Amino acid sequence: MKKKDRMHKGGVEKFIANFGWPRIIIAIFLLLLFVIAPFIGIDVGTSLSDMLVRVGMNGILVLAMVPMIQSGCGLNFGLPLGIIAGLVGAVTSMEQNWQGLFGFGMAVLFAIPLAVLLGVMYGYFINMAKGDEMMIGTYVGFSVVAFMSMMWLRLPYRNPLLVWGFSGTGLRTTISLTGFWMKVLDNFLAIRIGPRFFFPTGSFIFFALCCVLVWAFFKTKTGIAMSAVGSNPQFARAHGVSEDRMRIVSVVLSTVLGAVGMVVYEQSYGFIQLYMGPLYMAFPAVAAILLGGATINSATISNVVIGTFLFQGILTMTPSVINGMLQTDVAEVIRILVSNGMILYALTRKGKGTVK
Amino acid sequence: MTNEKPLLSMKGIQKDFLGNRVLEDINLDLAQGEILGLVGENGAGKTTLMNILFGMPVIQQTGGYKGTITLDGEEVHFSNPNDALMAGIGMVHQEFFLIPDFSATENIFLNREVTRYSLLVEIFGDRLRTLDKAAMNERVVQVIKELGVNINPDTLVSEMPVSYKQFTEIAREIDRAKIKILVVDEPTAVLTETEAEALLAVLKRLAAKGVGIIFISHRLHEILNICDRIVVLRDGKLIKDISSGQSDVKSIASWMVGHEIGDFAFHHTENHRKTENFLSIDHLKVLMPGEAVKDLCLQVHEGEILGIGGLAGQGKLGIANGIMGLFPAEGSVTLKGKSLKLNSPLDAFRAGMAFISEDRRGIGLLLTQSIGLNIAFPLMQVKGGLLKKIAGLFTWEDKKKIREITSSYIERLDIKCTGPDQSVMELSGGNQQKVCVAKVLALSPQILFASEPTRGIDIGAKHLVLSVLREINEKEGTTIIMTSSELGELRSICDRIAIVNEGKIAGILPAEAPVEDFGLLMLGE
Amino acid sequence: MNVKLRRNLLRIVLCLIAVAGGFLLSLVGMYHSIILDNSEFSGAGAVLSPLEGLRVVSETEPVEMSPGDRILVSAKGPSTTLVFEITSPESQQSRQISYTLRMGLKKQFFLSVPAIVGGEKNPFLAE
Amino acid sequence: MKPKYSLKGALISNLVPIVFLMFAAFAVPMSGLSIPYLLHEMISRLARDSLLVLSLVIPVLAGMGLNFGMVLGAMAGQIGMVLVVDWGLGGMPALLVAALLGTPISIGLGYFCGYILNLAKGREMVTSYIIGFFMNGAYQFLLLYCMGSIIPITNPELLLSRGYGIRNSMDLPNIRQVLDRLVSVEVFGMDIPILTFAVIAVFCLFIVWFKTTKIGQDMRAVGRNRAVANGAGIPVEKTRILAIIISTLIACYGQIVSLQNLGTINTYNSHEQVGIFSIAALLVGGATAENASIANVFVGVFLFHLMFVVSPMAGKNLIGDAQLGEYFRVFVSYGIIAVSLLLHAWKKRHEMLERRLLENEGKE
Repeated sequence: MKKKDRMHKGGVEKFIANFGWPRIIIAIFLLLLFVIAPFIGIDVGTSLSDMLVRVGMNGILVLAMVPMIQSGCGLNFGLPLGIIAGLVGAVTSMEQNWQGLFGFGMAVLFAIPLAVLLGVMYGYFINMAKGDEMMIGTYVGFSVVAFMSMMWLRLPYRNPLLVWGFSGTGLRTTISLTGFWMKVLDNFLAIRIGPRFFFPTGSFIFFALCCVLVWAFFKTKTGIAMSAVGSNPQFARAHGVSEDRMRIVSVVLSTVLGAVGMVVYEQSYGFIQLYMGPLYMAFPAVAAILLGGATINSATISNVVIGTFLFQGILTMTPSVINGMLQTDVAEVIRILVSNGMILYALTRKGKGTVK
Repeated sequence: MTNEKPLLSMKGIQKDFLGNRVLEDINLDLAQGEILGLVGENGAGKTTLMNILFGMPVIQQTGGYKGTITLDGEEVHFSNPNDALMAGIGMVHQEFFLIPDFSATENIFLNREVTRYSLLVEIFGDRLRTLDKAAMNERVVQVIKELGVNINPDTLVSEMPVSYKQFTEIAREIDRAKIKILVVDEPTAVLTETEAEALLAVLKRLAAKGVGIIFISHRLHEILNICDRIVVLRDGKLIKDISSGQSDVKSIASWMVGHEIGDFAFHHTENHRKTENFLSIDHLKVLMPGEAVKDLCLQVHEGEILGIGGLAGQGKLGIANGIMGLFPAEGSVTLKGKSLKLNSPLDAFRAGMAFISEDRRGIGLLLTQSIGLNIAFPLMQVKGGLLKKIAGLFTWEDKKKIREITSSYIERLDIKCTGPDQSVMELSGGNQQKVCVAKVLALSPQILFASEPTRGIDIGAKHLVLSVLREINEKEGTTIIMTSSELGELRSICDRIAIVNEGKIAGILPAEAPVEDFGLLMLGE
Repeated sequence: MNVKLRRNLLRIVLCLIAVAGGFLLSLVGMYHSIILDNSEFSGAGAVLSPLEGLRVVSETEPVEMSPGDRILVSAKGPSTTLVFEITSPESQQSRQISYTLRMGLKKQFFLSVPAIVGGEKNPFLAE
Repeated sequence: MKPKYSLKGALISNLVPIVFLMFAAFAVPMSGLSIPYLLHEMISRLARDSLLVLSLVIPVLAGMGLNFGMVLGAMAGQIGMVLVVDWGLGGMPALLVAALLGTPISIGLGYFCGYILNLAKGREMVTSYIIGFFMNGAYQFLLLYCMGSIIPITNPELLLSRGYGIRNSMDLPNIRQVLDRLVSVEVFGMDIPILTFAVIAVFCLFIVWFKTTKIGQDMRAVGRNRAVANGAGIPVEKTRILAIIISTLIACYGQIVSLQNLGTINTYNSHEQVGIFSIAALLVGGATAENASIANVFVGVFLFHLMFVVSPMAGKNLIGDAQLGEYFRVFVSYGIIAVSLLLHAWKKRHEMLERRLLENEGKE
């Protein structure tokens, strides 16, 4: 009897899983928000550009989830490692007072080798802890953020725009990118319609480029082997693919994408937040890809794109609409409930979500 | 045998499983104090019969069974194992149903603990009764004494020798209030000889107390030694029900194996190149759980089809899995005089070997991926085939070539599908197996290990798979090492058949050898 | 009696005891603020003038109240006893008057001291 | 075969506490803090946090790993406290009423958490961690938007200036250390809160006793081997939910004890760190996700807080930067969890391989 119940439940869940109702509900909800918005005095143009800017800003961070999910390492809660690399890249480029696209490019260039290094280390940890990747990832990420907090205080950066004025050492908590490479990508070939609508073309091109690169990677020999490791490690091993190596490669890839994504995020955000700032940055990215329909062990580029649009859409629209309607600022609460609710939903999905 | 009413009587038991008849008209009686030996090859229906007796949920889920079971003169129909336990039927599992970190007492009383009243019971319910360790220990000591063995009730199961674990299981079963029937499934498989003897003595003692025992084993001399009566099952039918005094090892073996020969004529290839020492396996040890290979030596000739047979659990599957690097292996494997690096699937592939796994869905296929990718994957990863360079930088999958090659195999093997892009998950078992075959054909190996290539697939697919194997053996000279539990199938396709018993080669016979000889080798007699 | 019934009854009783206990504890543990006012009181026909030489001695440190003063004292529990000491300026004789206030679960009280001392039945003031 | 007790084995199994002890031995003199001061701090912190850490023991027993969902209990405790403060209760009755209020809330939240964890078997830790975050959203919604609007709050001092929602922090003048001070003994100038320790002892005894009950035994069985337990007819899922409910309840009481010791509530932060710190403390005490004893709790709280108190000062004296020490202790709390989880996962894999080898040999 009990078993039957469970089976029955499994069937319903499977149906819902395939149908992806959270995605549908949230898409309808988002649409509804856009419909309501003009009636309560919210400008749709501004909201739309807000959303687009945020998509360009966060897209690559969400993309950084894909390689690790595909190789069976689960959700990349260790994203802060990539983020740290991105921060170091950015700060190093700024230390030299490099500006514009060049400064941005150099930041990316500095970030990548560090991301590779951190990724390899993280990959070894992940391989040590098969089955517990997500928990380990979270805490390895947290530890590295805390460790880097000590480093920010000590690293020999000297540029007065970056360090605390009175002591001359120790990087500031928040560093403005004004005068360096603030919004260089966003403004690149940007389209402006009317006073309010703004389309960050450069960021989108860059995001699209990264998506294409990742997509292409999964068509190569290594990429195919990586997916095989994720979907059936035994199969991969039986065909001479080293599971551990593939997992490390995927972690490195995820971390590098995280680093690049962070630099893109910074240029669009206009500020660099050091110290404990990056601590929880993995969570929105994780939530976004899950919202896009990914599961713990399968993710596609379309999941990334759809997820980023939906998640960022919700984040921009809900607070302003609810604010407009109730004069209450519930943005934070909604962000917490939506993103963690999404992650919980993915973790409790049966069958498909099982990591062995 | 007495003329009283039997303790247990199963009449006309029939069971269909997904359209296959796995049990047909089984009639079986068990008297009080009788030890009944139940023998049969794997897949003969022993397990299904016992599952029916126990009311295992799997039976209900697959459509129930026909026939009646009478226990103590009353017709019973168990819908779950708990009912069977309550009615006094106990089972000692082949795999221990014990918690390693618990003591003997704790395991014996798992969820049947002797408890004492505590006040909090009134508020929070009976689960807050406290354990009465002393009473439990006392009872355990008594039960153990009854068994005539010497187990300290406080010993952790994880620290016990294997036989003691077995005794613990038996102790648990007989401590249940009114045990009438005890089913022991291959209890001696994991025991040393002295341990086994002790166990048999315990069973005899239990039988003397009036418990009816169904004893399942492959060790025929044990069966002959301990059982009053022997029942032989083959292919779901009851072949023989005979008192043990009237039978001997040889006749039981032949009843078990039967005389049926598959639909194939004997395979006689005259064109063996017969290169001696083409592939020589020396002192191979494979740590494959449940199919361990222990110090096995085997010579394979070039161009032959060598069959590997034997009962389940004896290690026949371990050979291919070990050589192909899927499970940790030791020893030496030499191919044409060159030593093969063990524990490395890639090296095995590069040496020209390929493998059709017995675990089709687990190891053989990427279920969620397309047929094309499944067929192309080994070729791509092992030989770097089906790839193209883009701008001289990236090696990319060659979609066009993959489609071509997949289509050709779909045609050649008659894979029923919507096209190369259909996901393997959606195919039937037989067609999945054909994909596995296509996968290895694409590699054009020198040596092909085929483990249970026809298990669980329909007749049509079976024929096709076997004829493809024979075809590549004849036309391309591929040496095939085929492992199968079906002796008939092996005899129909192989040149020679090696029988594995307890992790070693028990003997190699030509396919035409009499069936009894194979049976005896399988049973290690 | 059936075991299940007995236990369920017991459980219900315990739950009730817990609720009642919570209520009692709330009575015992609640802090109330009492505002004492020493100004002219006009109630039920009589007009009582503020008291001279008034001290509230029930507090840990006695507080002196001049006419027109208002002080806030806090008290815990279901009831409290306020003790006033009135020293007549002429005779320097002092008398003590104690007043027991039943507070229940009400949090604030506004009392007129002249009314209490004058034995008024309803010494409560409206805010 | 008898288990071997060797010095090496003892050292290895207690590696984490030993490393922390060594660290403390180095950092205590560096910090320049006096031993009496540290001792006083430690006693106060043991009284404050032991109960919270103790709440983690039962889920470990049931094989559910470290229950990050204990923050749900902390939230329940805090909701109880907020209401009690609003009603103007003080003293011991206030604590008891808060506990009474927290009890049903904890049971509800614990049931919810346990139910979800049953859907995510094998991933309990990360799931309970996310449940903590998720419920934190619900908690904020409740306190920030519902209290004072839907749920009546009479005391305007508790509310934000906008008229609803609880303030970020509130003082507990009538509740501050009432439990600690009710019965306390002065030893060498230090107040030892006897009653608080008595409460903690009662819960320790409860856990010890609990292990000897039928349900405790069932929990151990479920924790060791779910399949066998299920086969033996133990209601596995129900047992697991119960383990989480008990954990949530103890965490609720623990948070109440901890808040009375602190004397203030940081409405939106107090509970957040509780999970991380408690788990780190338990791990520092030498526990793992599979094994936790009461001794681990106390050793852990002591060492973890010693490190916590000492490291900023040590950092300042060593490098001249207190901020660095501040970050160092954050690093250590996260790092210790990461390393323990890593070691644990690694050990689990090795044990599995070893078992496989043993099984094979057994058959030979």
